Order: sequence, then structure tokens, then C-alpha cells
Amino acid sequence: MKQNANVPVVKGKDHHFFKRKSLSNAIAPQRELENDIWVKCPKCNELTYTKEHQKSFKVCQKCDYHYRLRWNDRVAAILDEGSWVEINAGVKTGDPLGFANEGEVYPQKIVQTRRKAGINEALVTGYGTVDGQPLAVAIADFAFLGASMGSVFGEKLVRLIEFCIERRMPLLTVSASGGARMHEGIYSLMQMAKTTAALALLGEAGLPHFSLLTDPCYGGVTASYAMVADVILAEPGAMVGFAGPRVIEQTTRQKLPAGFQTAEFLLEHGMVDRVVARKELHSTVGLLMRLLNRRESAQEKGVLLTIPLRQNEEMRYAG
Amino acid sequence: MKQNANVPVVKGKDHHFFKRKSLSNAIAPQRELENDIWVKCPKCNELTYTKEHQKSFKVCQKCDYHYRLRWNDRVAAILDEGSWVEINAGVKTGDPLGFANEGEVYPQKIVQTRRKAGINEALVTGYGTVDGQPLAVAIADFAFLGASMGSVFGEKLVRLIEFCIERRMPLLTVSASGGARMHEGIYSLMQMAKTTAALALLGEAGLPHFSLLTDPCYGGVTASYAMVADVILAEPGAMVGFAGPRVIEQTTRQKLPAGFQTAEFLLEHGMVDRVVARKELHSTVGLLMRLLNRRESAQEKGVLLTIPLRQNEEMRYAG
Amino acid sequence: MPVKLRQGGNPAPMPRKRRIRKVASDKPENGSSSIISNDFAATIAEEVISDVTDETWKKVQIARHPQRPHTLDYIKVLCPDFVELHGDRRFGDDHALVGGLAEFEGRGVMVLGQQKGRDTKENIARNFGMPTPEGYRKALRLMQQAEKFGLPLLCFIDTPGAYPGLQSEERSVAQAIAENLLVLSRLRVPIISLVIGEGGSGGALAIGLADRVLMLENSIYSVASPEASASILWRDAAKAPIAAATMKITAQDLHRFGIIDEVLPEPAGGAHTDHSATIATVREAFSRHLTTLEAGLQEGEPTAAIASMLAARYQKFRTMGVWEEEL
Amino acid sequence: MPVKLRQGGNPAPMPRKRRIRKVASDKPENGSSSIISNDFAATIAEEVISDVTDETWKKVQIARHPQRPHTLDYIKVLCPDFVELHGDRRFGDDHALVGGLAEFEGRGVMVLGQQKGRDTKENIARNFGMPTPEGYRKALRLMQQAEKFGLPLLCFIDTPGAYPGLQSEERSVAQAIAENLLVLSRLRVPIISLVIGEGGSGGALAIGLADRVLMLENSIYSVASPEASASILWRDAAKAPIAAATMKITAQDLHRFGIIDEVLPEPAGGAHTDHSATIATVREAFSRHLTTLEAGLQEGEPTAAIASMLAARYQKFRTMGVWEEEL
Ligand SMILES: [Zn+2]
Ligand SMILES: [Zn+2]
Repeated sequence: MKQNANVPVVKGKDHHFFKRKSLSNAIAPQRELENDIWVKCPKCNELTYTKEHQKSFKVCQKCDYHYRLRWNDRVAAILDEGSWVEINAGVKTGDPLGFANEGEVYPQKIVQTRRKAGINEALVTGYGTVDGQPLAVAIADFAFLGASMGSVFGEKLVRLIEFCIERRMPLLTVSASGGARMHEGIYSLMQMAKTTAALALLGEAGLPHFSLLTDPCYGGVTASYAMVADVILAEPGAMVGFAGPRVIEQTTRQKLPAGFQTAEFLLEHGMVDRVVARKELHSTVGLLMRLLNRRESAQEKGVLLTIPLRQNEEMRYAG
Repeated sequence: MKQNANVPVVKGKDHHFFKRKSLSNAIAPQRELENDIWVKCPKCNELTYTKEHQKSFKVCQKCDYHYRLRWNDRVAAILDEGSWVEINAGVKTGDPLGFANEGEVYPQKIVQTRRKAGINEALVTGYGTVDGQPLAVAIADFAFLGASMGSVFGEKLVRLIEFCIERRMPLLTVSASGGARMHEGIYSLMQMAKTTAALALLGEAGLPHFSLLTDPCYGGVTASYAMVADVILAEPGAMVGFAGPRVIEQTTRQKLPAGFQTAEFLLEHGMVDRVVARKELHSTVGLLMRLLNRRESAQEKGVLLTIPLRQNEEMRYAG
Repeated sequence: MPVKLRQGGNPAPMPRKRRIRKVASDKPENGSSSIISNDFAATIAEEVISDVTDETWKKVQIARHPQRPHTLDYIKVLCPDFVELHGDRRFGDDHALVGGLAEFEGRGVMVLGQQKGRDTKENIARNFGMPTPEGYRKALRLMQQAEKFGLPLLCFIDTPGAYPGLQSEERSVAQAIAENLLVLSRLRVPIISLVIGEGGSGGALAIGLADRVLMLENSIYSVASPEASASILWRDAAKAPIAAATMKITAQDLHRFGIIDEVLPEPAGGAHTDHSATIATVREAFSRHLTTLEAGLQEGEPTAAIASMLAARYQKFRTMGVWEEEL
Repeated sequence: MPVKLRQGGNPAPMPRKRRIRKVASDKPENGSSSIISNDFAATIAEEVISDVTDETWKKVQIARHPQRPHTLDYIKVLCPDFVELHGDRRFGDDHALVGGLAEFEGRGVMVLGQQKGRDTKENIARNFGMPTPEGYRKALRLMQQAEKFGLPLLCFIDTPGAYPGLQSEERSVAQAIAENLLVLSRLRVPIISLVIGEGGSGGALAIGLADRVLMLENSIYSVASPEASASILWRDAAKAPIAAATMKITAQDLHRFGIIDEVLPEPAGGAHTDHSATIATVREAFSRHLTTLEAGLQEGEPTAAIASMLAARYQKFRTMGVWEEEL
């Protein structure tokens, strides 16, 4: 998987298309900001002014390539401006295996990664609003060790899901991942069970889970919470799968078809509901929330619910 | 679909392999009994003495061809000897459309068919035991207008399902069908909804439905109760599908593969649980009953149920 | 000889506990438009047959008219907020059966329907409105989603039938239809199905097991398409017009039988002559029936109200059929 | 600096209402067999690494021994009454994942497990124990059937992982695994999973979300196979033995972490040296844990008893993970 280093941070409010931008703080290291005048499309090599690039939600206007986004760009592209509140940012990486790889010690690698990525871990969680409707959001940031899922990723996601249940808030997960966090071994694998089990409770509480698959999304994330959603969206061209193409080719010697594992491939094979252009993301999520969240809005208005939940609400929370 | 006229009735108890035989009465017309010395296999042309033929449950010992069975042979092949009790035999065909086809009037056709087949309608329902365990059985008899499903077929099956719920008895359906009873038009179509809806109640009551697919089974029967079962069995070589091969070839001009729509084809495609040789039928059904009917046997013994039903038992019966 | 009684479709629900095994239907076995009675079949004047055949066939042609409003035409107008959802999460996405979340008259709903094309290109993309197993399994997923979120289900029926092909058999379209019937029969939300054009066989019924089944005036609903019926009856698909009349497949026939609840009038000449008038009629009918069903769910304790809705749905189909029985 | 606390796998359940955000695990971060600690990584004697690596790799080889008892070997002895059920009712039947109805110690159960072959021919038929989406969807169907009939679920885990192939991706083995996790987490019957050989990644976990997770003494359970781990870490699958030791994948490692509930002893030399002794151990363990779980379901009102079982299952996985947090 190629990793896109070209992820300049959105800096200001100086353009009218970008009304929903709301960065919590400047997290990008200085190094990146310095080259931040042009970006070159990794797909078609088109050069675009950074300002124009931000206006277009970092989508190449020539070839429609959707650049990988950092977590804060994602917040800006989805939530109402200024509505974002991060929670559980202080949950930090542990070292359950005492992992060392040829002299490189895991905790050291984490310290370096934190500094470089400007965040404590690969999953950033919080809440905000879309068209004024509350929404909890978990964003996997590929810049942090390829958004690999370890204990903190799982713990923060589960806390967010439990937060949703307490506050009766719908959930959007924005997924990208290179796979499991190898450094945490079996603990990483168990995050698949832990996060999906929490989603089962969210579902029993009658709250929707929207999943947005972004480039690239592989391994345990795809095989757990990201594919268990009421509505699954994917960004155009995003690569999504369980095993990577290289592993498949090596294991099976199969020739993989053109477009294999793209979002469009998944749509054709019935695995996602919609491939959504980035500029439509805010409106699509907003509409889905309005349509699936009628129960909550009815409750707020003091209106009797039309149809009771199938599951016993008392059982929705196992704690 | 070829129709097999070679279905002599089992006559006596004069052989030791056939211990479970229990015909309710002699229903075959005299005409058939007269030629009842040899049978010729429609697949491999092997000639077999009738007595031997009956011993082998009407399976060709040379090529394993499973002859089509009349309802009473089926009873004998499945249930404990002497345990069969037929119910609702008196429900008779109506004529909802006032159907006439080039001078042939439906009620007249029914009268002729009754006389020829020795039964009032295509579905024979009743109950008996397998290894002493009570089992309700519905048998579609292809000799009655190709076991087409009309109002009586549906009504008798639903009554049997409701009987199962009242008596806490598991259900075995033995299906064969050329499709819907054309003469009853939309009423025939609605039997799909009616029978399947009743099965939903059976399921909510925690009672198992075993489905046995026999040659040939097409159309509305396949697309309703026969494919909605906890365990789906099929006889070797039985042809089972929704649309017949001729219709598919005419509509799509597709070349159909060898073995298309056989029981083995369905097994390979994940649609049936087991292809069961006729001589294994009794023991397989008996074992399945023992394994799935523990709740009932526990109740009978006054033992506390280990695990309550998911569904509210009060809701199991909508009447 | 004992008296013979008949049970017609949808009479008053039978209280099972009282073990009344038969009730007389107040619907005549052969209504005014039924011209073939048992005793006089051979003596009917040819021109009478021809009149009925012509009339039925005209309806078949209107029901199939390419300019007739199709599922997405209704959804577009009735539900300005609509998010189509795709895929069965098993194998594929079927363009012959569409569905998604929508708002209808101020409430969230789930809509489903077979989708035909208007020209050859569209029809190929939509497979002439003939769903594959994937279509029915997408529908199944969306039905269950409707239940999860308490959304009423609105179904538009418009198909010649499920697609008869190798792939449909490999992945068992029969199993897919059967499973939908099972789930629909116990789905804990109100369901309304409307036949807007062709209601062809099990492929139509798979989204037609509902609390209310409605038909447009010029729509048809049958156990087999007229062509298939003619093939089966006379091995001659060209006799489809005669089969159509023989099989009694019009909205009026089915209403008389008690199989459907209501016939919705179309503009003179048919729905294709005035889409917005037709859709306005559908809006009113959906709204009226939904309001009634929702009111039923507000009565008493919620679980009991749902059980009552499901019991009524069960009885609706439970009583469909005509037979004779000696009491 | 605030105090840092860690949460290990499976400590005493946290009462959520009290908002205790952290508890200290009584399990040491690095136990006696953990030879690489953060501060001394560069200074470890090579022979110590080599000893652990050898020991772990020996276990990997025993776990993969072709004569080791496989899923159907256990079922055959533990459940003389067994009816294998086939097919996912969607696409196909997977021979790499078997399942069916069975009787175990006088009770009906549903059994599931990945099935490896013993020679090349068998292994090709069983796809080397690597299930496709069809396998997991068959498992899903059988899980739901177990729930419907109140049958405890017994799972045998023995797979290098889900099959990485074009078809697995087309029909999304990831989706299939995820859906199984969702359903298992709320399945209203007791679930016991036992790793009998290889527990490879998500393909193993898909039948491993259970009330009790057990491992045989010489079995392994890991986020990726040793070879895949070596490929990822060093782009060199030949370093699998080193990866195996680094990733801490033995039953003893996982028990120390609190990820699994119990390590079942094997005969000297490994399970393959004495099938019947191994199977007897498994019988005793299954019987003991099932009895405990069933007794829990008899306590108090049935619905509450099930809710309590599900809550415990949730907490079991909810608490797995190690992190640091400033309080
Ligand atoms: Zn470009
Ligand atoms: Zn033969």
C-alpha cells in the first residue's frame, strides 16, 4: 500500500466552499506546512494550489482522485463548523507484549509517531453536529502507524459507542487501516471482538451506525466494526479488503481483475450501500441521520413512538 | 417433466427389510396392481422383481435411481409401522375461478384425478412416530395433478402446522411439485404466503421443520415452505428448482451445466443440508428429531428447560 | 349428502379456538364478469369470451405500458428525501429491485420495489424488472433494517417475475423468495404493498405479503404471466390474451376475490396519461392506510399492539383459499 | 506526573456506573517467559532469544502436526450422534468449516469448527482449513439455529486464517467474519470455543467470541500467522520462528494475558501421540464449563439469566486491551 505523505493541514477559513471546517488545533508538524503551496496529484500528477485543493475537499479536480485525509480534514468535511469536541484523547498506547523488533522498541516507536502525527493514537473520537443533529464520530488516521488497530483504538471506539448509547446519539465511523497493530499481538486481534460486541449493543438500543470506508482499509478493521453498519458508505476509489492484493497473488497465484477491491468493486458485489463523493458526504450523512433518527427526534418532541423497539431496551447495556 | 406411471403400491408385510411400512388403506386403482410383477428402471432399464423393488425402498440397485414414490410408500419409508394417522383428508378441491380449459372443466378434471390417484388432493397430511417420537408429516403426491399447490394443498398444510403448534410436534414436509395449480389462479399463488406465514409461527414456537425435497420439486412449493426449514434434506438425483430447465433455456439461451438442479447441485450451492439415500431417511429423521426436540422431551420429563425461547411464547399463535 | 360450504379469500377472521372449521363466503364463486361457469362451459357464445379477453388484454397492455410510472417515478415524487441503499452483503447488487430510506408525509419509511426500464438500454440495465436472488436478499436486508428502526415498509410491485436463469437457480431465487415471505409475515412494522403494473408470480409476492395489498386499476397480479400461463395450458405463448382472461388477473378480479384490499383508480386511458394524478392517488391511499395502521399500533400496550397487527396479517393470508369440506 | 495505570485482559469486571475508568491489572506486563523488556531489549543474550524461539517454534510445529486430532476427530468421539449440516443458503458449502447438530454428554449441542486435512488430497478438499465466506455464513446460519433451539454452541478452532483469495474478497470474507462476531456477542446460548491447533487471525476469532475460550497446551492463537507476521515485520517469511516468539502466541502466553480462560494439558509429546487421552481432557473441560454456564442460566428468571450471561460475555471482551491514561 502506498502511503500518501502529501496531507497538508487545512489552515484557515478563507474560502467559501469550506463552511464546515472546524479544526480543533494545528496538529501538523512544521515540516509539512513549509511545502504547502502546491500539491501534486499522486494519480494524474496534476498540480493544484493548496487553497484550491482545500476548497475541493482535497479531491483532484482533473481525475477525481480522493486524497487521503488527516483526521481534522475529515472533521471539517463532515461536521458543522465549530461543533467538534474530542473525547478520550488522553488514552495512550501501552506495551502488552514488551515488543521489540531488531532493537526498535515499541514505546519508542510510539513516541516518535505521536510527535510526527500530532495525535496520541490512530483513532480520534469525539462528537459534533451535522445540520445541527448530534453525531458521534470515530476517525482512523492512517498517518498514525497506518491506522493499525491496537488496544487504544479499540478502547476509544468502545467508549464512544457506550457514549452513544448513554446519550442516544448515532455513530459514524470513518475507517482506514493497514490492519492490526502487530506490536500488540493477540490484544489487537481481540479489538475486533470488543468493538463489534459494542456495536451489537448500539444496534439493540436502536441507534444507527454509519460506516465510511476510506483508502486504504484492510484487515481486522474491515473484518469487524467497519463492515457491521446499517449503512456503509465508501469514498470513490478507496481500496477496501481483508487480505491485500500482494498477499492474495502470492498465496493463490490468481490474476486479480482491474478495479479489484476498489469501493466501486465492493458496491458491485453488494458490500457497500453507496460510493459517495467527498463533497456529498456532509449532506448524505445529514440526510441519513434525519431518516434513521426519527425515534430520537420524536422523543425529544415528546411525541409517542410509533413503533417500539424489538429488543428489550433494558438489555441494551450490559455493564 | 416426465411423469412416472410406474408406482405400484406396496402390498404386504412379507419381507423383513420393510419393517416400518404402514399403509392406511389400499388406494391404488386395480389397473396398476395387475402389472405389478416387474418394474423397469427409467434410468438404466434394469428389471427388478416388485418384491425386491419394495425391499429396496424402490431404489434401483443397479444405478441408484430413486423412483418417485406415492404418498403411502413415503409413509412406509419414514414412519414407524402402524403409526400413521391421516388428518383433514376430507378437505376437497373448490373452483374459485370457474375454470374451464377448451371444454375441460376443472371440477370434472378433479373428479377424474381423484379416482385415478386414489386421494382427494395432492397433499396428504397426518402424523405418526419415528422411533416412537411423534412427527407430523405432509406429503405432496406427484400423481395428483403433478402435486400442484392450490387452495386445499395450502389449507391442509397450514392446518397441520397449527396442529403441530397445538400439540408441540415437529413437522416434516415431503415436497414434490410441478408448480402452482393453474386452475386456481391467484389463490394458488397466495398459498405460498399462507404456508410460509404459518411456518414462521412454528419457528417462533421453537418447533423444528424438516423439509425433504423429492423429484421433481419446482415453482411455488420450492419458493415457499419447502425452502424455509431448519434442516433441508433431498433425495439423490431429485430435480429441484424455481423455473424449469426448458423455461430457462428458452428465456436466456443459456447452456445449462450437467447435473443442473439436481439435489447434488443444490448441496454444492449451499441450498440443502444433506442428500439422503432413501434407506437412510428413517434413521436420519429420527436422529434429527432427537437432537432438535430436546426441549419437548425435557418438558415431558418435567425437567426445567435449560434455555428459554427467544420469542415470546404467547405470541406464537396469532389466531 | 352433507351440505358443502366454501371459504373465500379474506372473510371475517375465524376464531380458531371455537373450532369453526368452515364459514360461508359472502363473495360469489363466479361474479358478474366471470363468464365461464362449470355447467355451461361448452355453450358460451364466442363473442362473449372475446369481449372479456379483449378487455383483460387491454389492461395487460396498459399495465405493461413503457410510459407508465415505474417504482422510482413514484418514489421521486412521494419521497423527496430518498437515499437508495445498495447490495445484499452477500454477493451483489440487483438493479431490478431498488430500495432505500425515505421520508413519506413527515415520517421515515423504507421503500422497496421492482424497477423496469423505459427503453431497451434501461431495460437491459434493469433486467426488465426481473430480480435475481441478490435483489430479494437486498430486500430482506432492508426489511430487517426497517424493523430495527421502526420504519413502515412501502413496496411497489412491478415485475414479470423473478429472473429465470442459471445464476438465479445457482443462488436459489426460490430460497430468497421463501425467506422474504417468512420474514415479512412477522415483520414488526406496518407493510403496504401496491401493484403498480405487473405482479408476476412469486417474484411479485416476495414483496407482497403485507398488511394492505393495493392494486392500480389497470394493473395485473397473477400466479404466472399470461404468456407462461398460455405455455403451460396450451403450449402456445401466443394464446396469452386468452390465458389472461381465463386466469382472472385484473385488479377488479382480485378485489372481488378478496385477495386485495383496494383498487386505486387511474386517470382515463391509464396511469401513463397522467403521472401526477396517478401518484397523487397513491399518496392519498398510502397516507390513509398508514395512518390507520399506525393508529392501531398506538392502541394499548406496544407489544400487544404489534402482536395484534401481526395476528391480523396472519389471518389475512390464512383465510385465502377456496375449498369444500363435509362437516 | 500523574500515576499511570494499566488495564490488562480480563480483570474483575468494571462496574460502569461507578465510572471507575482504570483498574490495575494483577497480571504482570511481562511474565517469566517474556524475555524482551523495554529497557533491556538491546542487551539480551542471543541464546536466551534462541531458547524461547525454539520452544515456541516447537509448539507451532506440534500445533500444525498432521496427525494431531482435527475437528471431526473430536466430534466423532465426543458426539457419537452427529448430523453434519451443509451450506450457507446463499452461495455454497465450505468444506473447510464444518458444523452440525450433535449430542454431547446427554444434551443437544451445535458444533462448529475449521477442518484441516491429514494429507495433500484431504488438505486440498479442506482448503488447508482456510474457510471462505461461505464457511462463515454457514457458521452464522448454524449459530442462529443453535439459538432458536436453545442448544449450546461448541467451537473447535483450527485454521491458519480465512482464505485469502479473489473469491473471498468478492463475497467479502471480512463482512462474513464481522457479522459472526456481531451475532456471537449476543447469541442467547452458552458458547465455548477451544483452540485445538492453529488459531489464525480473524478467521479463527470468527468462531472464537465465546463465554469460555480454551486452548490446548500446544496450540497457538495469534493476530497473524508466524509467517505472515515475519513478512509484515521483516518482509521475510523465513523468520517465522522469530516472529512466533516475538508475537507471544502460545496458550501459556495467552493465559498469562488473561485472553483465554484455561489451558488444557496434552499428553507428553503432544496431542498427536494420544488422541483418546486428549479428547478425554477436552470432554472433561467442555462438560465442566457447560455445566457451570447452564447452572447460571437456571438462576432466577430466565430472561434475566440470559441477560446476565450476555453481560458477562460482553465484559470479558470489553476489558481486553492494555493502555495508559492520565487520571
Ligand atoms: Zn488527479
Ligand atoms: Zn437403474
